[in-house]
Amino acid sequence: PQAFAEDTIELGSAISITGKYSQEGKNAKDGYDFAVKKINEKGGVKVGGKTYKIEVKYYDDESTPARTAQLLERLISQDGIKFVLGPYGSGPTKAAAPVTEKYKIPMVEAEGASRSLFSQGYKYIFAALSTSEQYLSPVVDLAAELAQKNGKSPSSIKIGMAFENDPFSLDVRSGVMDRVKHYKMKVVIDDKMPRDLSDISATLTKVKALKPDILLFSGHTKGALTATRQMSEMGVNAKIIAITHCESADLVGKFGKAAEGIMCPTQWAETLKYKDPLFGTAMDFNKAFLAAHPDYKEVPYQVAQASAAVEIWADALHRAGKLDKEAARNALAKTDLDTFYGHIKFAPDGRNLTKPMVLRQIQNGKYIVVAPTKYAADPVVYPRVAPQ
Amino acid sequence: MSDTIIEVRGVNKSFGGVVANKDISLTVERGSITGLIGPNGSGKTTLFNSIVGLYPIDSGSILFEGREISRMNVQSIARLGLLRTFQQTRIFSKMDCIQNMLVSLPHRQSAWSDMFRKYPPELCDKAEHLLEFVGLYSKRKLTAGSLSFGQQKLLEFAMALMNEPQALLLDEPTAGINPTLINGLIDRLKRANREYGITLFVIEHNMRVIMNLADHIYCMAFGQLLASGAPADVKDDPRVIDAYLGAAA
Amino acid sequence: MFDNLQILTTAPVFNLQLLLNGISIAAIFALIAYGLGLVWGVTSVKNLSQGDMVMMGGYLAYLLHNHGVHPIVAIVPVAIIMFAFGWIIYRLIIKRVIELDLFTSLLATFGLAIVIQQALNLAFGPDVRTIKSGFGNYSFFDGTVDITQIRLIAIGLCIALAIAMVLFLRFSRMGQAIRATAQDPRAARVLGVDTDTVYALTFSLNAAICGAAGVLIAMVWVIAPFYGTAYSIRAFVIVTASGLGNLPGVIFIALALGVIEQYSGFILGAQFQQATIVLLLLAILIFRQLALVRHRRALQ
Amino acid sequence: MMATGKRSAVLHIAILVAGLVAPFVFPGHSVQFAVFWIMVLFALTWDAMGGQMGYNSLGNITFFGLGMYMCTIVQIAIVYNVGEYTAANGAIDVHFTSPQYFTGLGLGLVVAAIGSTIVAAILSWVLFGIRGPYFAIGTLGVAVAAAELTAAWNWVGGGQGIAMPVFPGGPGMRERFFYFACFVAAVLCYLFFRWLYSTRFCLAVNAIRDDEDKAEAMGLHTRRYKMVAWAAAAFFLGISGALFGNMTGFVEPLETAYPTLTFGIFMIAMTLLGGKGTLWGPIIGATVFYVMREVTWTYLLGWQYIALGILIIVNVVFFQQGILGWVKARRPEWFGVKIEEKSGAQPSAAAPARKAVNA
Amino acid sequence: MSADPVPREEPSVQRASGYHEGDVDVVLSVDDVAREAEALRSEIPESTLLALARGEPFLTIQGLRAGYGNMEILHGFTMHVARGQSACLIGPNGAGKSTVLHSIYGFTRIFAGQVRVGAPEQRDITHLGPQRKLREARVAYILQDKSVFPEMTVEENLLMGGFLLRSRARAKAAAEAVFERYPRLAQRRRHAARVLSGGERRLLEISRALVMEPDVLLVDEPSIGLEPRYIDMVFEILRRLQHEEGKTIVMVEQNAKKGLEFADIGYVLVSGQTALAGTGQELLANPDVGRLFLGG
Ligand SMILES: Nc1ncnc2c1ncn2[C@@H]1O[C@H](COP(=O)(O)OP(=O)(O)OP(=O)(O)O)[C@@H](O)[C@H]1O
Ligand SMILES: Nc1ncnc2c1ncn2[C@@H]1O[C@H](COP(=O)(O)OP(=O)(O)OP(=O)(O)O)[C@@H](O)[C@H]1O
Ligand SMILES: [Mg+2]
Ligand SMILES: [Mg+2]
Repeated sequence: PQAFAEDTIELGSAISITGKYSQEGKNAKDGYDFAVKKINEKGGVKVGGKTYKIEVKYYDDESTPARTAQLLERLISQDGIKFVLGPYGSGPTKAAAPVTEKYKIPMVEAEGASRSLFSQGYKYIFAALSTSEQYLSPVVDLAAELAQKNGKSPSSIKIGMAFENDPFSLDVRSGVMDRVKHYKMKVVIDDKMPRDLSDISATLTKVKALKPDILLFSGHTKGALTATRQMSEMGVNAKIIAITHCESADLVGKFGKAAEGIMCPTQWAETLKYKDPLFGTAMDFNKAFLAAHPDYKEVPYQVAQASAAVEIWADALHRAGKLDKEAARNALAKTDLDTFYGHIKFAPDGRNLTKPMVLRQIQNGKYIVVAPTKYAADPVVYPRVAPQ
Repeated sequence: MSDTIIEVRGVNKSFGGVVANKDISLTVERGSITGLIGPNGSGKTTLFNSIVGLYPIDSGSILFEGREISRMNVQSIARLGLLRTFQQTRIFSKMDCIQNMLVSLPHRQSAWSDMFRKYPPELCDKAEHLLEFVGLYSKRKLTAGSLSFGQQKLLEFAMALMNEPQALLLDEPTAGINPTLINGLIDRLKRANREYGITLFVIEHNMRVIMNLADHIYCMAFGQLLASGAPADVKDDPRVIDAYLGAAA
Repeated sequence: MFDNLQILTTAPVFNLQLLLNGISIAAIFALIAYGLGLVWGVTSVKNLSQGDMVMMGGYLAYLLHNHGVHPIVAIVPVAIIMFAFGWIIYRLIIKRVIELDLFTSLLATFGLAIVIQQALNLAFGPDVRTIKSGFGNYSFFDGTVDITQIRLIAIGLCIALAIAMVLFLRFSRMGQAIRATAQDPRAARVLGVDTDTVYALTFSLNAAICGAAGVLIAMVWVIAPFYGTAYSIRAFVIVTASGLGNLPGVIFIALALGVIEQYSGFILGAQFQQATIVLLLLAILIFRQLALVRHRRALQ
Repeated sequence: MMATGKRSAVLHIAILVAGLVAPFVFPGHSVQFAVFWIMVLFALTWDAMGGQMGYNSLGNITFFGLGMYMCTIVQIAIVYNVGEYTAANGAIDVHFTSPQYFTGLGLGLVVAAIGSTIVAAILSWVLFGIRGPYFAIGTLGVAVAAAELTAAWNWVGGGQGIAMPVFPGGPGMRERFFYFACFVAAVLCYLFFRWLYSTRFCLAVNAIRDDEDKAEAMGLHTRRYKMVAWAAAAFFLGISGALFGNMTGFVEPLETAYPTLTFGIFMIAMTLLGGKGTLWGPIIGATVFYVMREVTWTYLLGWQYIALGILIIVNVVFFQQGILGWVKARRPEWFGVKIEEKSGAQPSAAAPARKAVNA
Repeated sequence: MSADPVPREEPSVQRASGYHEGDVDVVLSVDDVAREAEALRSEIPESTLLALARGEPFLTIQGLRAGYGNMEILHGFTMHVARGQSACLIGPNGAGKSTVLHSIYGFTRIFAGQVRVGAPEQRDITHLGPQRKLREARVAYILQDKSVFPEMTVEENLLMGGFLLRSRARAKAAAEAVFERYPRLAQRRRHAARVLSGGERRLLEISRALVMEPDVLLVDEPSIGLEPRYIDMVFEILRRLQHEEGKTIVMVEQNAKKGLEFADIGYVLVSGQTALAGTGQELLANPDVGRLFLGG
């Protein structure tokens, strides 16, 4: 049943408004809304000669996959949504994909990075972002490169890592493990953090004892905060320390010098040279968003990719020329779009292969892109110097 | 001579430093009504608790129908047909009187499958009959928790009868019951003893009750057995008078 | 796993680090558990919103911190505000569910927990927050063992509060009333104890304790609207394992769990920390049950 | 139970018909309806222990999760090697033919139901010595331990979870299939407990609730009753978990399989809302709760939990006996309760005429 | 058996009166008692009741209708007791005796009627909450079932009796006096109350009233579960409270003979209404009372 006004296109999303991913969920939702506002301000989307405004119908999935699945059923079968924006997180997205697949409803998702999403033969899922195994594997490559530069064999490198026991972080881990095996590095610590743990001092004590060269953490915002704070409190350091979700945890704002030298993988950085007609350059997007949302100090990449997802939808619907889910899917599959977020072109399994992950390092309180080398703005500081 | 149904041999029980039962030996004859008296705190309730398996005893042995029961648990002992009532009345307070009676069915040979059977009408009749017997018929549909203290005591007694025990240990059955009703209760107890052949072992402080009820009395004091014998003898035993019946301090 | 065990024997100094961490964690948990046990013992209300009141305390400190109040100083106003909050909650909700059966109060406070969480979420956003205490570290053995001053302060505060509570309960008139109410509210009422005030006071006192713990947590770890539950659960574990009305028990169990948690994290890996704790709880409960079978309470 | 014979027959038929036609009348709501029946099942099974027997468990959700994982493993194991399937993290291009799918599901349901029952029976030996709040926390401990251990167990995917086999057949089919599966499970559960409460079992567990020591002293086989009550709850919970896992399509330990703080608590909230210790109370409670939840959650985005929290508080503060208890206190005659004689007995001269009593 | 050191019929052997003795020939069912009591009942004019209280009531219960939930147990109960007087309520089980005490203390639902205390002006305390009864109306209540604080020592339990007293020293002194008089409690002074036997507990509960200093004392079945000598001891305490300290006592007692011997006035309660009222002696002498309520 078509319950909305004639000249709007309604997208639907189940997103984490409450529950443990509500921070990231909020980032994603703000990103969606920002893009929707921008598109509507510029007149909307032209589909088959008619201009439509975009609207998003949200439900709160409470950060639980089971709820996401139910809600998507509801969006599709009750609310008649034909175009879906993804939920936040790999778990919820994994739960969402079978539903959209079943109903043959295309979903553009920007917040579910798990590699396994794209190996099930799903045809209706399209991901704007890079998959999660690419989050921290560049760190391992970088470490190998630096070791070689210093005349050491990469296999002499000892790695310590602690990942939250959830689909996303475990995916990050398997990406890392692939590279580690490739270089024959030695993993000395391999802990999985329970989801409601707010103390990792036991793991850090092991770090003190075993002195790994590289330390890797992934545990969403809470994990980033806890790891950074406790490392500084316990005087833990390593040559390279890399943590996911630095930006949404606002490590610089919260810990200042203690966060110096930490490396943070990101899907996107405002210093990158991407641009599109809607938002302008990455830096323009950054400025515009911060102006609209003074409560943000940095723009987390979750925001940027969410906005990009809406942009992708607008583009695909425009090209499809009609508001039909099958046509939309086919248009999505043919997407070849430059955005402020990076280039978007989907592989047959729905992954976006054209946009790389980048690695930033906190230098003097700024996130500086240091790898891959071709994007690097500044050289990496290596080894990390323990902040005083 | 009639045979022994409960035999207590050299039972000792202490709680930390407090010796509650010290080398108690006594026997209860089958079919008799035996009384147990003694000052407050002399260990009567403790002895009952030990007999029915609530406390592990420190040493000694307890035989029921010739079978050692001092290592058995409460439920198995109850299923052997040795039942007790409580000094502080205990009934199933949110269930009505009839239901209280029905759960008190003997569980002696109940098999697993019995729990899925229904209650046959004979049993309901029997329950009502027993309630009438103790004078609670008109209250049969009230929740047991709303009965007065004395009524609860009567209900507990009826429940014990429903269970058809071999022997019944009663801990102060008449405390809090109206004196005239006590007469009735004694009558019921005697009839239960006579008609159903239930052996009774009764703790009482009310001499009127014990004198009119018991065939044989044991008196305890300070955790030890002090005297025993026919009611009249015990009543006049100077040691009993000294320890129990004597002048107020 | 055995490698990790080996570290502890070859470099025993790491035991010290684990112990220090365990104790400082345990101190805060003991505080929260103690408040829970107090309310549980006196009012028989099992407060599932315990952890959320802790978070609330943390957020209040955060708010004050943003207005330039040092978090350690903030403990006092936060405790006072939380005391008042406890009083209001008592009047509104707890008063009506007190002395009802176990689950009524459990559920009422669960409802309260949800409301607090969501209210915090609406007021402060879902963001994870933390307060910088501005205190430094102590470092021993050439940096192998570190402990922050704030953790030491937390330990000290917990000890001081525990002593104060014991003295209060034992010697003050109100303490006497609280103890009497805990043992037999009806009898206390008949002797002229205003049990309603006792309940209100106990609940508010607990809220104040939670508030203080929240301030410490905001300085030692992180706070977020939805993180209270973990603290509630841990507090319940401690109180359940130690048995009611048993302050030394609470402290001992909290310490034991804190230290064991550290060791299990070190030896088995972080993913087993939580499981170790709950399995230990089950073991304690079952062991106590076995002991209880032998010493059944007197049934008169 | 609720009303006299005829009225109750009408009620039953009405519910049955409503249940049968619902997915056809509102096809879009099938999944919600299916979850509703699961909620009814939750409340009924929780009440068997918490309401009727007085053993308030916080950990019944354990069997839901166990059922879910057992069924999942069976479903996968009949086609793939489970370890490889999970280690590949979905990288195997899963494909289940219809016969494979349904054999797996059928077998999985049986294993889930029986497996959960067996685990419950074993756990009951360990747990039923503990009483009161200690029992509640102990069972919560079991649920948390189950979740944590599953999350640490790589063979079943650990924290990463398992993607369920995809249902063969068109879009509407899957929902309808699982709707009816859940409906049947709930109805069977209702019928089972309805029958169970009409037997001696009911009075016995009530007695345990009122005074377990006394029940023991009367010689009741308390352990048997407790075990049966828990095993029965586990049986149905196992089935519901198995169905729910397949409905969700993605199984993961903490949020899908052992959601202690959501479903685990909802069971209790629903039962108390309707009125515990009655057959219809849990059903009414589940209905009101679920409808409230869905409504608040549609119209009060982001505030739905506040509404839920307030609902729970209002429930326990003002309707302490639950909805059914509240009605019963006001309108006892609807429940066939007659206050026969006034207190203090005004006896008729003749011996009281005995009426047939049905227990 | 060893020889008796004391000759059997020695007159110096004084026995505790306890529960009394006697035969049990009168056997009446509950229904019989109720029916016959009903027949006994006559309208008792208010003036008679007032006269029993010497015309100057200190505690007055007027037309009390009270019960639990929707069930009314007391149907218009009236009672007057003068200052320093003692009254005893007897009656069959379930008559509502405890309910009267409960109602005075505010534990029941009161549909109509008043409870007043004080002389010469009386204060209406019908709706004063239980926790304020002792504080504001100086009415103390000794409950029928256990009310000691199990984890506190015997001494602390006694001192709790003085919770409302302004000076602790006074409570202490009163407690010392109790210990002096009752060595059985003095021996247990530092023991937790939970290890006391039933009788010792009852003694503790009742002697706690000595520390409380109330004006009116409500006692529910003081002699329940006590050995004969304790019963005498308890009544001795009550006697002291009444005659030496001038307390007003309302007692419920199933040990009716003892109760009526002790009390100045007696009320016989049947089915929530007063069937008979008179002085204790009058009632004791009444053959119907004897047959129906004293066990013959
Ligand atoms: N569980 C227990 N722990 C410690 N002491 C106990 C316990 N149970 C009983 N006692 C002590 O054992 C002694 C005997 O108690 P018991 O209850 O057997 O006395 P009793 O003869 O039944 O007295 P009464 O006539 O007053 O009921 C008492 O001193 C009592 O304090
Ligand atoms: N809490 C209650 N709820 C409902 N009814 C009650 C409650 N307590 C007592 N009753 C009813 O009130 C009536 C009077 O009870 P009460 O306890 O006053 O009797 P009593 O005279 O003290 O008897 P006893 O001598 O047996 O203690 C009884 O019939 C009982 O069923
Ligand atoms: Mg005794
Ligand atoms: Mg009474």
